Amino acid sequence: MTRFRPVLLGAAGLAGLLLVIELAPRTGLVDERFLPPASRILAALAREAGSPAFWAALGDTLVAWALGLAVAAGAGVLAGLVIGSVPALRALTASTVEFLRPIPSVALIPLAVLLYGTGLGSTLMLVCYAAFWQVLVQVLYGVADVDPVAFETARSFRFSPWARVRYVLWPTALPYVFTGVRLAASVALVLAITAELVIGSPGLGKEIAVAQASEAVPAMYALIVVTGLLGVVINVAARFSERRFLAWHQSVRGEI
Amino acid sequence: GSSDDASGTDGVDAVKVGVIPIIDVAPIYLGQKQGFFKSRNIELTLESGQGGAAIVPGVVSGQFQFGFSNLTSLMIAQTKNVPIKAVAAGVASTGQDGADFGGVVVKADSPIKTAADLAGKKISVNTLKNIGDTVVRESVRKKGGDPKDIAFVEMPFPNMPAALAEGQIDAAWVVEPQLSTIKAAGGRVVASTFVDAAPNLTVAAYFASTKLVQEDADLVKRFTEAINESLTYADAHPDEVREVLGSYTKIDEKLRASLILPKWPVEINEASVQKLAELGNTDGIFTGSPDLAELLP
Amino acid sequence: MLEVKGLRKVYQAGGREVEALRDLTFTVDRGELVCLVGPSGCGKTTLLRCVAGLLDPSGGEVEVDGKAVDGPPPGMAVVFQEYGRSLFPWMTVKANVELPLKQKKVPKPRRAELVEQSLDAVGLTGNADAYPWQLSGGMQQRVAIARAVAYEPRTLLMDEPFAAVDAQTRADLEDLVRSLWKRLDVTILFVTHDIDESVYLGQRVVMLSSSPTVVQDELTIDLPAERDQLTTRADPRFAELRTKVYQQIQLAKKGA
Amino acid sequence: MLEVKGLRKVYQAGGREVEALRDLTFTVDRGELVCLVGPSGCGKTTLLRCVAGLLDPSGGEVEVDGKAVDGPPPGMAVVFQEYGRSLFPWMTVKANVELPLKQKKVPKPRRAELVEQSLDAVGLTGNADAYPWQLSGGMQQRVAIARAVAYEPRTLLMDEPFAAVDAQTRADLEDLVRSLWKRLDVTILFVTHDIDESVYLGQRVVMLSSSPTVVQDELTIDLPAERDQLTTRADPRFAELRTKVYQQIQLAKKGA
Amino acid sequence: MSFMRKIGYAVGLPLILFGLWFVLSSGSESFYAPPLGTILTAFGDTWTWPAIRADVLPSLLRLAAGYLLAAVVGVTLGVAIGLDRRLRATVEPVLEFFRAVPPPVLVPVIMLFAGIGDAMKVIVIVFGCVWPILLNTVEGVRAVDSVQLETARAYGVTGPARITRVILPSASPQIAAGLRQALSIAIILMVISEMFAASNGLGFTIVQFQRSFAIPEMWSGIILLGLLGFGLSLLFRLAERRALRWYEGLRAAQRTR
Ligand SMILES: Nc1ncnc2c1ncn2[C@@H]1O[C@H](COP(=O)(O)OP(=O)(O)OP(=O)(O)O)[C@@H](O)[C@H]1O
Ligand SMILES: Nc1ncnc2c1ncn2[C@@H]1O[C@H](COP(=O)(O)OP(=O)(O)OP(=O)(O)O)[C@@H](O)[C@H]1O
Ligand SMILES: [Mg+2]
Ligand SMILES: [Mg+2]
Repeated sequence: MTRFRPVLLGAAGLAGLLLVIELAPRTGLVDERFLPPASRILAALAREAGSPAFWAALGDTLVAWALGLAVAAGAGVLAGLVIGSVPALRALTASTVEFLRPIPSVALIPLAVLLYGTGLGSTLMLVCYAAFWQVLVQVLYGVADVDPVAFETARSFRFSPWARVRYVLWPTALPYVFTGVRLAASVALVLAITAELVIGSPGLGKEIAVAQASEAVPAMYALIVVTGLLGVVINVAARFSERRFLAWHQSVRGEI
Repeated sequence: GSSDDASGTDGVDAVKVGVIPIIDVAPIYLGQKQGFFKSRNIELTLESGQGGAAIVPGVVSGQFQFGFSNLTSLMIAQTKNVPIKAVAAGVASTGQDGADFGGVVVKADSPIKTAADLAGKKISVNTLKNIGDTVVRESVRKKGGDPKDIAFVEMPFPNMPAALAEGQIDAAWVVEPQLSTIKAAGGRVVASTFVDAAPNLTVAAYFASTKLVQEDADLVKRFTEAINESLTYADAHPDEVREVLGSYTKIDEKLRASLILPKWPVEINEASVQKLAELGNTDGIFTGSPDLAELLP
Repeated sequence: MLEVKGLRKVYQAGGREVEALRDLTFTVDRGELVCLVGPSGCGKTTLLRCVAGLLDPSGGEVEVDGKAVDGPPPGMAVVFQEYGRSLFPWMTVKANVELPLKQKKVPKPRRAELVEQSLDAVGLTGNADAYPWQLSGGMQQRVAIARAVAYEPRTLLMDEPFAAVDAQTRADLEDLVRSLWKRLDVTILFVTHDIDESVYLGQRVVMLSSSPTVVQDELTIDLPAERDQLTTRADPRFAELRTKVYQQIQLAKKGA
Repeated sequence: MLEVKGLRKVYQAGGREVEALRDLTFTVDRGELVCLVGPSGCGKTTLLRCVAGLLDPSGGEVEVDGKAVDGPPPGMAVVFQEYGRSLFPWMTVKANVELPLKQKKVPKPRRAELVEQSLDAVGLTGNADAYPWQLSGGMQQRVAIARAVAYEPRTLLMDEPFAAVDAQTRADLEDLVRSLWKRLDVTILFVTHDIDESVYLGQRVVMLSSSPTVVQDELTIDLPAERDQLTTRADPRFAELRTKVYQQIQLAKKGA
Repeated sequence: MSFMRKIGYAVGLPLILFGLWFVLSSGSESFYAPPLGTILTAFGDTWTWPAIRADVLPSLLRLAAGYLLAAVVGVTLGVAIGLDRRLRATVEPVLEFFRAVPPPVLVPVIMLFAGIGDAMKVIVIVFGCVWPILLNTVEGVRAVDSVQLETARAYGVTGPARITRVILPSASPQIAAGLRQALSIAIILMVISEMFAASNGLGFTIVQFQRSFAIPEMWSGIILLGLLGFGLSLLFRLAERRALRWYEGLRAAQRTR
């Protein structure tokens, strides 16, 4: 497969989606008042792109996303490596982790507003809370996946605990971390937007809420498309760095 | 200014108000534009949240100085001892049957002709056990129907046009701009619920935390005055209201022109609030009886 | 000095109980080179893991330099039978060899020198920058050997380290091990299946019985210390010794 | 019949380009047993993978029974050099051996019989219900052999299949392979590092040069068809032949 | 590890944390953060058997349906995408697109097609929790050991057997990671789905409590969600232990010290 084939195929996939959204309302499959054809959504998107408010909102969302993700991923990886490599700690925290994980961020909104108001702070808190668990659980599974022979090699050469983590556990867990961060990246985006939607802190989510409340259906879909496209871009970036950092791994080297 | 943390150096108070980005709060945007707040040394920031989940905690915790909410919600909060107090009128019904800014709508070909036909039907409201279902029940009762078997379904206003068109609900209790959207698609208004509930019903109000009311009566007073001026101005200048809507919502121009605007009287109609409280009691949405003297200014 | 006293190991897993080692007692003196032979599945690897402090025995004791082993002792290198899995796939060959040296805090220039020398010695010059999974089986095994050699251990445990290399390379590596042993005065415990190899390499050959495993016999190899692939193997005493070992192993298998 | 014509394989990965096979041509007749010897890293495994249809050559062709290979031909069994990785760790030994038979739609009673016989033949009776990772290295390798034997293949490719077993077991397995070959008229291509083994087993020995690899020499083994560990190996002709092979391999290595 | 020791590990930290919460919140004046004592009283009063039957059971049923459906869809799709590079290149952007769209804004679209009944809620749950399963399956399938794959090919283990006997077991540890992630996400999505057009359910009740300022009751609902998550994770652990016995054995085989 040549280098650009995947890009072309991906573009074809997205074009297919566009076509479906164009045709479904046009053929009367859905009412076009509620799901307008792609062309009208794109027109609305173009209109949005012309307004500075849209770019400001996009910027706000991205800042909340990036900060939240960075904190969640950092904390998740750190906690995962520590908890994962100390069995007693793992046994001790397991129940608490499982208790906290299913608590929906949306249910914590009043608490977040109480603590941080409606600004960036509460959005960040919700984003971090939701994204943290995604990374943590992946890292825990990743650490458990370490090859015993590789681990014994490290032990027999008396690697320090830090070196064991750095040179053995971390590379083993890395593919899991990648999946975790990819999951967390979109969860962070989802939460950033949901928080803005509900709390009303500035950002794409708020714009969506306003569009919804205003019966501006194409504009609302245009904004949703923007969030989706953000997801696509984030994934491209993740895949790119995966090729770079996981070149040694079966999943990547198997494809050369 | 005298408010402790919100005061600026030059005696200007920075005030944050939590509002919902809907038509009801047009006056405060208009008043801001007209400088009614600035002239009273209030530096106004409007923050829009989606309903009470964010606004009430924001006000209680002092993140917002004021908030906007419907009266039933305020009364519910009051019965739960949430430390808040209404400080100014928010929005009121037009009082005209068939030409109010909210009501129950059905599809063009629906067999439902009057409110009485709503008995036993599936009706959407934006929040269950709140102002929507109580006023709908009252409309049905007034037309001689039995509201007991109505199945209320909770869904956000923006989703109602589609749900109604797809037949997922029999009728929708909506406000503008969804009301106009549905009517434009052939929908019929079968009940003007606010009108049925009470004459000139005050639907919503601005409120503050009791702490702020006690500790900074001056700020509250200035805010109330500014709001009142805004309300009066808005009531008198519907065209400017329609225009200011374009600044904080995305309602398109055509729709803006056809909206039915609510009334913005300065006074909270206490009798109507009393009626709302009674309706709430009848329908059992309060845990105790709300203390209106405590709640209203 | 390395002492194994009454060593016993029972594997218990999912209802299956295997007595891998019943009762092993033998000694390896400081600076001695002892070869260990025994039927497949008799517990050689298990024994090595116990000696390396990687596995808890079910009974008995292992002492290194008079101290009971309860973790990998310092200055020990192990060449694992699962050579493929004991190399870190996320590192180049060079990094794999260098890592234990880093852990040992060998200064950088010396490290580079050791890595180069040891890769040279196993015939892998020019493959330093390849990843282990880009190498053939025999080459991987030689990387594992190079890693142990570069480490300059005081105790060296090797588990069938030449199983995957061709006859000629094997002969070269045998000489490499002997020269290393002489140069650094290493204590070596060397597991092999090749009877000739055990006689050629060792000062002593310890023969294990088949499972349940005890020491079947020990044989001192009274060949001259200076050994040479051609002359030593042609020595009539060599033939005698290898026949003795062969007979014992036949006996061991029959005993099963 | 198996024909290898002008086979060439170049590995390309991450800037590293290795010409593993330069130009290989040889033939194995239907029902022939050919041994393949060559220095470590010369491309024996690569060759076997190409013959098995698991790897696309960069040039040249492999034909089995007159048809170009472009995927594993039916009725072929492979014993991989990486025996440990080629067993499925989620299946018991028995299930591992049985799976290919199921795929071949061998009826159940016959299957049970084949599994039992082959496990018996490699000396693993009693380990049928263990998981591969509960076995020693040599035992794992024998499971891989049992799997191939039970399959009753028409073509058998073996990549250093006895590397991890002791001398005695090795001799037994050699005889097992020869008896299987005679009984079922299998075409066998057998990679080994043990020169004696190649002479003892094969009808012909193909010697590969070191990298870049070509066929260094071929030698027909004119020993009687009835072979026996004691008499055959004592045959003076055996010694002659092994010396010849040895010399060629020396040459091959020097050429490098 | 003895049974008592296990119990000790499981409840130790939660007890400490709840104890801390109890002490720290005991004098709380804050309306939104009432004392834990109040919350626990509310818990007892709120989650009686009739309430559980009326609100928790329907939620659990939807949760189970959504989760199982997501597992099936995620694993099936994940295997297909993991195995076929071209398919992966084609559909990945589309999937990533949908993955980034917040469920709350997608619900209206789903309502267009699925109405406002239980089907809609189940779809919302599927839509939210399929992603970790899908992603992990794709990555697990991509990472299947090449020698194992070659063995399967060489021995004619192809077609369905290849998938069920080789690919799935080999990817199963990573699939398990995805399933575990999805479990708590499913609970979260259960709550979100009940914010729309619901009239019963645990999430619905919590949101109602929140809206009607019944804050201790709301917290009690959140605690119940946590307990639910914990309980389900125990069940999951049991199932995982069974299914991945080989894997844990393999990984623990030599890790004896
Ligand atoms: N993790 C384990 N769980 C259960 N049994 C095991 C385990 N590891 C090894 N065994 C058993 O212990 C016995 C000895 O195994 P060991 O690997 O020590 O043999 P070995 O002498 O190294 O054999 P080989 O020469 O074939 O490598 C075998 O019967 C094996 O089945
Ligand atoms: N996946 C790969 N990527 C790059 N190079 C490879 C790869 N596999 C093998 N090679 C290279 O191809 C050459 C031949 O390897 P191969 O495994 O065929 O050797 P071999 O004859 O089987 O050696 P051995 O006897 O040590 O097993 C080696 O130089 C090796 O480095
Ligand atoms: Mg072994
Ligand atoms: Mg090889």
